[in-house]
Amino acid sequence: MSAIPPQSKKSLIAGIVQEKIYNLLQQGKRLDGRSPVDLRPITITTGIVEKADGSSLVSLGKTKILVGIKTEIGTPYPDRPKEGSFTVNAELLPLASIGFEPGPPDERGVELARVVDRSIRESKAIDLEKLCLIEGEKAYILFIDIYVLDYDGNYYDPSVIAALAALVTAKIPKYEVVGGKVQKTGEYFNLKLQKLPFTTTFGLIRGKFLVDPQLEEEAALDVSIIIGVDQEGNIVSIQKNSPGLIPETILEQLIEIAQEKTNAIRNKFCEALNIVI
Amino acid sequence: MSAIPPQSKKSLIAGIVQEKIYNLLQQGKRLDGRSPVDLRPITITTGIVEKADGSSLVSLGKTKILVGIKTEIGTPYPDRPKEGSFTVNAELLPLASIGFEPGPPDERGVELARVVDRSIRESKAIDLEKLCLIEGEKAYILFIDIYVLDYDGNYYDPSVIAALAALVTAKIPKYEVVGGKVQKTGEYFNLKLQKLPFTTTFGLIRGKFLVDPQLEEEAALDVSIIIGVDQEGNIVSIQKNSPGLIPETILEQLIEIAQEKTNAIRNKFCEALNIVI
Amino acid sequence: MSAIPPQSKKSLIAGIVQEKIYNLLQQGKRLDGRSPVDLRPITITTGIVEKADGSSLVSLGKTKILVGIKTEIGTPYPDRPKEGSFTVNAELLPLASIGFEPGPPDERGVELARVVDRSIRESKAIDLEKLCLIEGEKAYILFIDIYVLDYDGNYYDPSVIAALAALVTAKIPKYEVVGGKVQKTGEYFNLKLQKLPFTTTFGLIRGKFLVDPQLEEEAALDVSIIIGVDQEGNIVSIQKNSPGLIPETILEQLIEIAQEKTNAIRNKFCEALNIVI
Amino acid sequence: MKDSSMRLVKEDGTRIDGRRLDELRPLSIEIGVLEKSDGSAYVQLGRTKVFAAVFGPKEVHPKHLALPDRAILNCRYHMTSFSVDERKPLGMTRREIELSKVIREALESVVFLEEFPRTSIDVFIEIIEADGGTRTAGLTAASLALAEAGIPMVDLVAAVAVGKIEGQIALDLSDLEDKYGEADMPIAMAPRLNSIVLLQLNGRLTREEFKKALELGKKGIMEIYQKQRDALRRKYSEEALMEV
Amino acid sequence: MKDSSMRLVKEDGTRIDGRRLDELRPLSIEIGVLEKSDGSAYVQLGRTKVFAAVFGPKEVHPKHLALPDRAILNCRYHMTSFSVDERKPLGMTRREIELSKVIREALESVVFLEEFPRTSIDVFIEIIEADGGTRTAGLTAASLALAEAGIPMVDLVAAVAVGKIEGQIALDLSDLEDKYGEADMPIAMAPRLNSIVLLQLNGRLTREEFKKALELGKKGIMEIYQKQRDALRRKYSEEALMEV
Amino acid sequence: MKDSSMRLVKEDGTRIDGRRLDELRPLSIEIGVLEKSDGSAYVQLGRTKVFAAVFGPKEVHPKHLALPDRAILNCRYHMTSFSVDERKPLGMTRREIELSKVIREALESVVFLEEFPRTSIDVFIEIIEADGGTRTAGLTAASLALAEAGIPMVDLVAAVAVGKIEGQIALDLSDLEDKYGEADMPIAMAPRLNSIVLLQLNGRLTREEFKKALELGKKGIMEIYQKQRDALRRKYSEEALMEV
Repeated sequence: MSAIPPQSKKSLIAGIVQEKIYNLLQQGKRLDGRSPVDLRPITITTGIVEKADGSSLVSLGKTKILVGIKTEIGTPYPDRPKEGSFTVNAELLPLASIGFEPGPPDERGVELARVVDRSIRESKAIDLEKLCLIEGEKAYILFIDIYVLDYDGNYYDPSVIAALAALVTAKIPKYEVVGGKVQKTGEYFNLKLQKLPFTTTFGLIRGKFLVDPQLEEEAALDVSIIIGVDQEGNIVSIQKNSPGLIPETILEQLIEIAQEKTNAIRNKFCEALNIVI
Repeated sequence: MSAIPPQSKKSLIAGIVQEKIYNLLQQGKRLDGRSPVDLRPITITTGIVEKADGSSLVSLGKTKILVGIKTEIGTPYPDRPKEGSFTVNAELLPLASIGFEPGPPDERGVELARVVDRSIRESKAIDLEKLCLIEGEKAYILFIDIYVLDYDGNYYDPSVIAALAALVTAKIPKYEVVGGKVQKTGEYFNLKLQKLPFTTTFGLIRGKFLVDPQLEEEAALDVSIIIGVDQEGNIVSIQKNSPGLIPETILEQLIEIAQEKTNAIRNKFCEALNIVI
Repeated sequence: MSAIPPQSKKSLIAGIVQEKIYNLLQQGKRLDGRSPVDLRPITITTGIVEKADGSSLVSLGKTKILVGIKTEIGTPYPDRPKEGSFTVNAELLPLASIGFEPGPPDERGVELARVVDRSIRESKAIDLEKLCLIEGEKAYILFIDIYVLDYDGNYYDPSVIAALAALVTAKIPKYEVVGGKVQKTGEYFNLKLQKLPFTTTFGLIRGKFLVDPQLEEEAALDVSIIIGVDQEGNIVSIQKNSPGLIPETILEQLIEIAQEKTNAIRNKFCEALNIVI
Repeated sequence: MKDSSMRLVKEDGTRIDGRRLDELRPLSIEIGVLEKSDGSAYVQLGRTKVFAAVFGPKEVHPKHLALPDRAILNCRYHMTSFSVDERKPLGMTRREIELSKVIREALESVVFLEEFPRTSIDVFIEIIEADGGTRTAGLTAASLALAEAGIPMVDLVAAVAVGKIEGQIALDLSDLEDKYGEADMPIAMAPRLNSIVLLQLNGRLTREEFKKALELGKKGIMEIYQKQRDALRRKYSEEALMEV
Repeated sequence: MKDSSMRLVKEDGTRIDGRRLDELRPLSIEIGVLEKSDGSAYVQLGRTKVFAAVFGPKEVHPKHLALPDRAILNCRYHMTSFSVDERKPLGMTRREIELSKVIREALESVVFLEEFPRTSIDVFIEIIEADGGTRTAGLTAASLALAEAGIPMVDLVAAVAVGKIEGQIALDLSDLEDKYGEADMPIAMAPRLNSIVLLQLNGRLTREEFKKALELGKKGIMEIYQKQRDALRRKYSEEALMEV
Repeated sequence: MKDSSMRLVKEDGTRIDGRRLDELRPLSIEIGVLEKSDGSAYVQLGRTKVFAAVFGPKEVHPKHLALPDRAILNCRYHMTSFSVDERKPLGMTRREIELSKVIREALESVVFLEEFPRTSIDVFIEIIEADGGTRTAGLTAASLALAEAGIPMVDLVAAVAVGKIEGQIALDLSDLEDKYGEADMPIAMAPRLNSIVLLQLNGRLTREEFKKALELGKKGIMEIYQKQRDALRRKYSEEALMEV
């Protein structure tokens, strides 16, 4: 059952902070000096976990995301016999915030995993047909596991970046089919992603918006929404992920900015990982 | 661990209601105008969920039960290699009562499922041998899932009715054995029930009994018991399902009435579903 | 998450008891009249559960442990294709103590199971290669299930005794390989244990130690540690199982006494079960 | 699996079930269908069938979970095991957990929770048959159940999914259209405020397609909103009649 | 599996284990077998072996679960993994959950809970070996454990299963007889009040058979009840002796 | 699987990774790596990589779990799914449950819990990559995180595993050495007090070997302890610099 989280008390203090942020926004400013459409600095490190087939540590401001990829051989889904598959899990580690509890992923972790999953799946970033070994019988299964390590607001956008960074740099153990059976070759192959979909998270306060809210802002928002865009400018995922009203009239503007911002992220990503698209 | 449910406080109010019900019973009357041996009106609707192989919505007074059947192909139990199988699950949906919590079935849901299961199983209502496809290897498995939708007392008797109504009207996807493998034929078959066992729930107040208690009565009962009877008058299940003492001397009378009442239910059932037995 | 158990309050009373025990220890005495290095009386009964392949009831003073063995046929672990396997589970039954809750094993039950497992596994008590039927395909799996029935302190040492007693006296249903398949022969075989590792539990109070603490002592200890020794005097398991400081300088002495005490247990064990080593 | 020759949109612009691209499936709404809850509703949209029930405002147990300044809104979106093609195992799937969250947040956007401090309001949605658009039909039902329970709201929530099938933007996707289509976008609005309370996108849309989809969604939402108000009016005029 | 030639009842009216149809298996009862509980008992009926232990009345944690007018009675019926033919997985099965409930309700019927408001009484039953009649042996043991714990009861609970094997009504079914028989009916009574506190039927009986089974069950229950009282008397006279 | 010709210890007394038997793997320590916790540390020992974070002292929820005379110490040792060779399923394994307990007990041994009655202190250890010695590296990191959080301790905890490989006692086993070695003995100490706070043995050692292993462990622990103090000094002098 989904319940209003107890920490979401709209307290007196939150009201004062909201007032302050709103006043700044009216002047095109924010608490940490950014403009409303500025992202925090992004850093991308890959290959940090040697036991993973791919891994990355991404920070967006002080928010840190760790992603690792593991590959297993399994059976394709009956309705997609010619395809491998992937699964996204996400854990909001209790190390990351006093608001995260140990235990199985709560609804926030589930939502994060599913939003990242949809961004990758719907943009068709991974060519799943290349992950099939024997039709209907054997295929690669990728486990993309996301851990939020340090949480200073907005874990969505860096989780997508980290998942893609781990995928792009992964070295997947190669199997081959010999006499109807699969066996490890000892070699590795790269996943060539077909698309690089990124997301931008927006927060709204009294009709004014900002991108990439940090923690203090997040608590003061009226509502927030995540928009995913691929490199052709297609919208590949949307998730309104908080209570609140979004004026229908503002949506087009947000989408335009999401296209810009995800482009900026994509450039940063390609530069960091030395990718040409 | 089984615990006394907190809502079972024998409050002052419950005492007053009990007094009132007892006084009425002495005059052969009840709160809602029924006589002690009157069932509430029964309505039976079937085929309401097209994605289920069989389904029914049964109401007994204001208590509403939804049952759906799904079929899968599985392996017979090792000690019954020539038989298919069935499984009964029951959920007391939180929609049905302020006293039902979301989450996995508690002991009441488990007891309901097991009592319905026993009534069907012990009466041999379903010919399980007809559900075997390949001895020891492949057989039909029926999932009979019961949902209590609206709870105004006595979910046992209507759950049995609803389970049988869904079974009797089910159209099971037919499989055939071709070259040692099973495959769907695209056709459907009916389960012909061998028995139609129904149950009657009794409540006792200071030695007086009534059938089919509604919610207000249920809370005031000293004790309750469920008796299942097949069409030949055999007793096929009994469950004392509440704390309290039942004078041993009253049992025979309850069984006699259970035979009458289940006959009445059976007639109603056959009439509603156009069945001749 | 591991949490300080609420019952571990270092209360005023615990302080007084500790004082008393410490004063006695200084005189070489204990609450129940034992000397610091005395074990409580051990009794061993085997074969009490006929449906188990092996079983035992062991008491150490008033602490009672029930162990049963069940055998199944399964697949060897991929990294040990020539070996059968065993699994140890432990439940601190709520019958045994007001401090034990019903439900899945908590961290104490998990620790007990894992310490017993290690004592058996690391001493190589069971010849696992003899439990393989078909390399990489079929092998015996032993389930060693420990239940703490009555808890008056120190469930570790008697659990090891009980597990070994059940193993030594077990009659395992024999399977044979016929045409590449395994089938029951109707005969039984004995596990001949290669080692008999026992453990000794020590408690420390202000630098003084005692063995086999009973419940009242346990609550007053500064710290406790378990040491397992095989019949050749090898140390085969150690577990510091409580908070507290152990002066490094005392360890060698504890190990010497553990060698003595486990020898005494081993003699008692062999005598009770009529074993010659 | 879909036959390769199957077309979701025919040459005359109609769909498999005969609808036009901008047409809702037949919608029926009933209020007050479950007697033991404080408010309830049943919504049927094509073959999609949904019950919603509301309990509260009521005391919070244990008390330390209560909020001092407003009510807690609890919400569960749940499907029966037989509501879908492959039997759904018992227990909540990750999908049901996510949808419970976004539906709860959509309802939170319109309910005046501040009026009931220290209480909880529980909303239960049960999908009886799932043929596409269950979360939106669930929201449509839930807001009516809240209304029947007498919970004050800034507006009803009306909701529908729009999507893209064979390159065309279409209203109110069925399960089949969702499965073989290119995009599914559930939208819920507080229509009087022209505000979005739930928005998700599963699929790929160009900016122009998104704009068109949003327009079409709003059109569907206004139709549903009208039927919701009709149902409420019918319900309360009937009651008024019965009270005579 | 049962050999097809195997007969549960021989021509001379005796059963596989040599008993007559109306005969109990050897019964032994011991009270006060577990030292750290407030009351305990061990019951062995043939090969069926059961421990029961009682804790309380004791404070309820957390406090908001306490009932203001009486004690809570908690009950767990649990089997060891090796008590049955096929190893029982760890954790509570649906069968154990159901039996915990009906046993709890049987005990609730006789305990004067009103004497201990705001407390809880915990009853734990552990099946060490299951050879038929475990819930009834468990109840027989539990009521003795309650007695040893000093919990006032209107009467002891004595319990036994009756059943039908090869067409004949038989007392105290073994596992094999239960498995291949036609009916199993566990009965628990407060004998002094001639009242039923637990009754279940798993199988098919005619009305006449039911009547006969109930009679036979009562006969067995009276024998067990006598042995329970003997055990209590033995226990307390021993204690009296030891106190001298 | 290990190649049969593979030797863990070469003839010249060096190991697979070139270390001597009494040599630690390269150790790096960083304090204050996670910003949103009250204290944190990152420890890398060879390829073993560990984060630890501390929250508290903070209020206990629900309140009835608080201890009147001291703080509760909560501890979770957890591994990411990809930290090990075979993907670890989500959720806590029995191993992680046990290690959480012994680590919690080790920390409890040095923290002055009595100074913070009615509060809780939460310690979270996350294994990012597991190449042997994760529990000891976790403890080493956790005590630094506690220090950064300003929690008073009688001493830091420094920890390392020693073991036996091919008959020789060796310091700081790698995963491979643990797997194919004969014994693994994690040790944690409060070095200033020359006291053990964690000790486990998995394997077989003679009394002499145990003695030698303990000595070698102490040596390693003193090295680690020195690096811990260096890291703290570095951290706080840096901060002092920055404050200028």
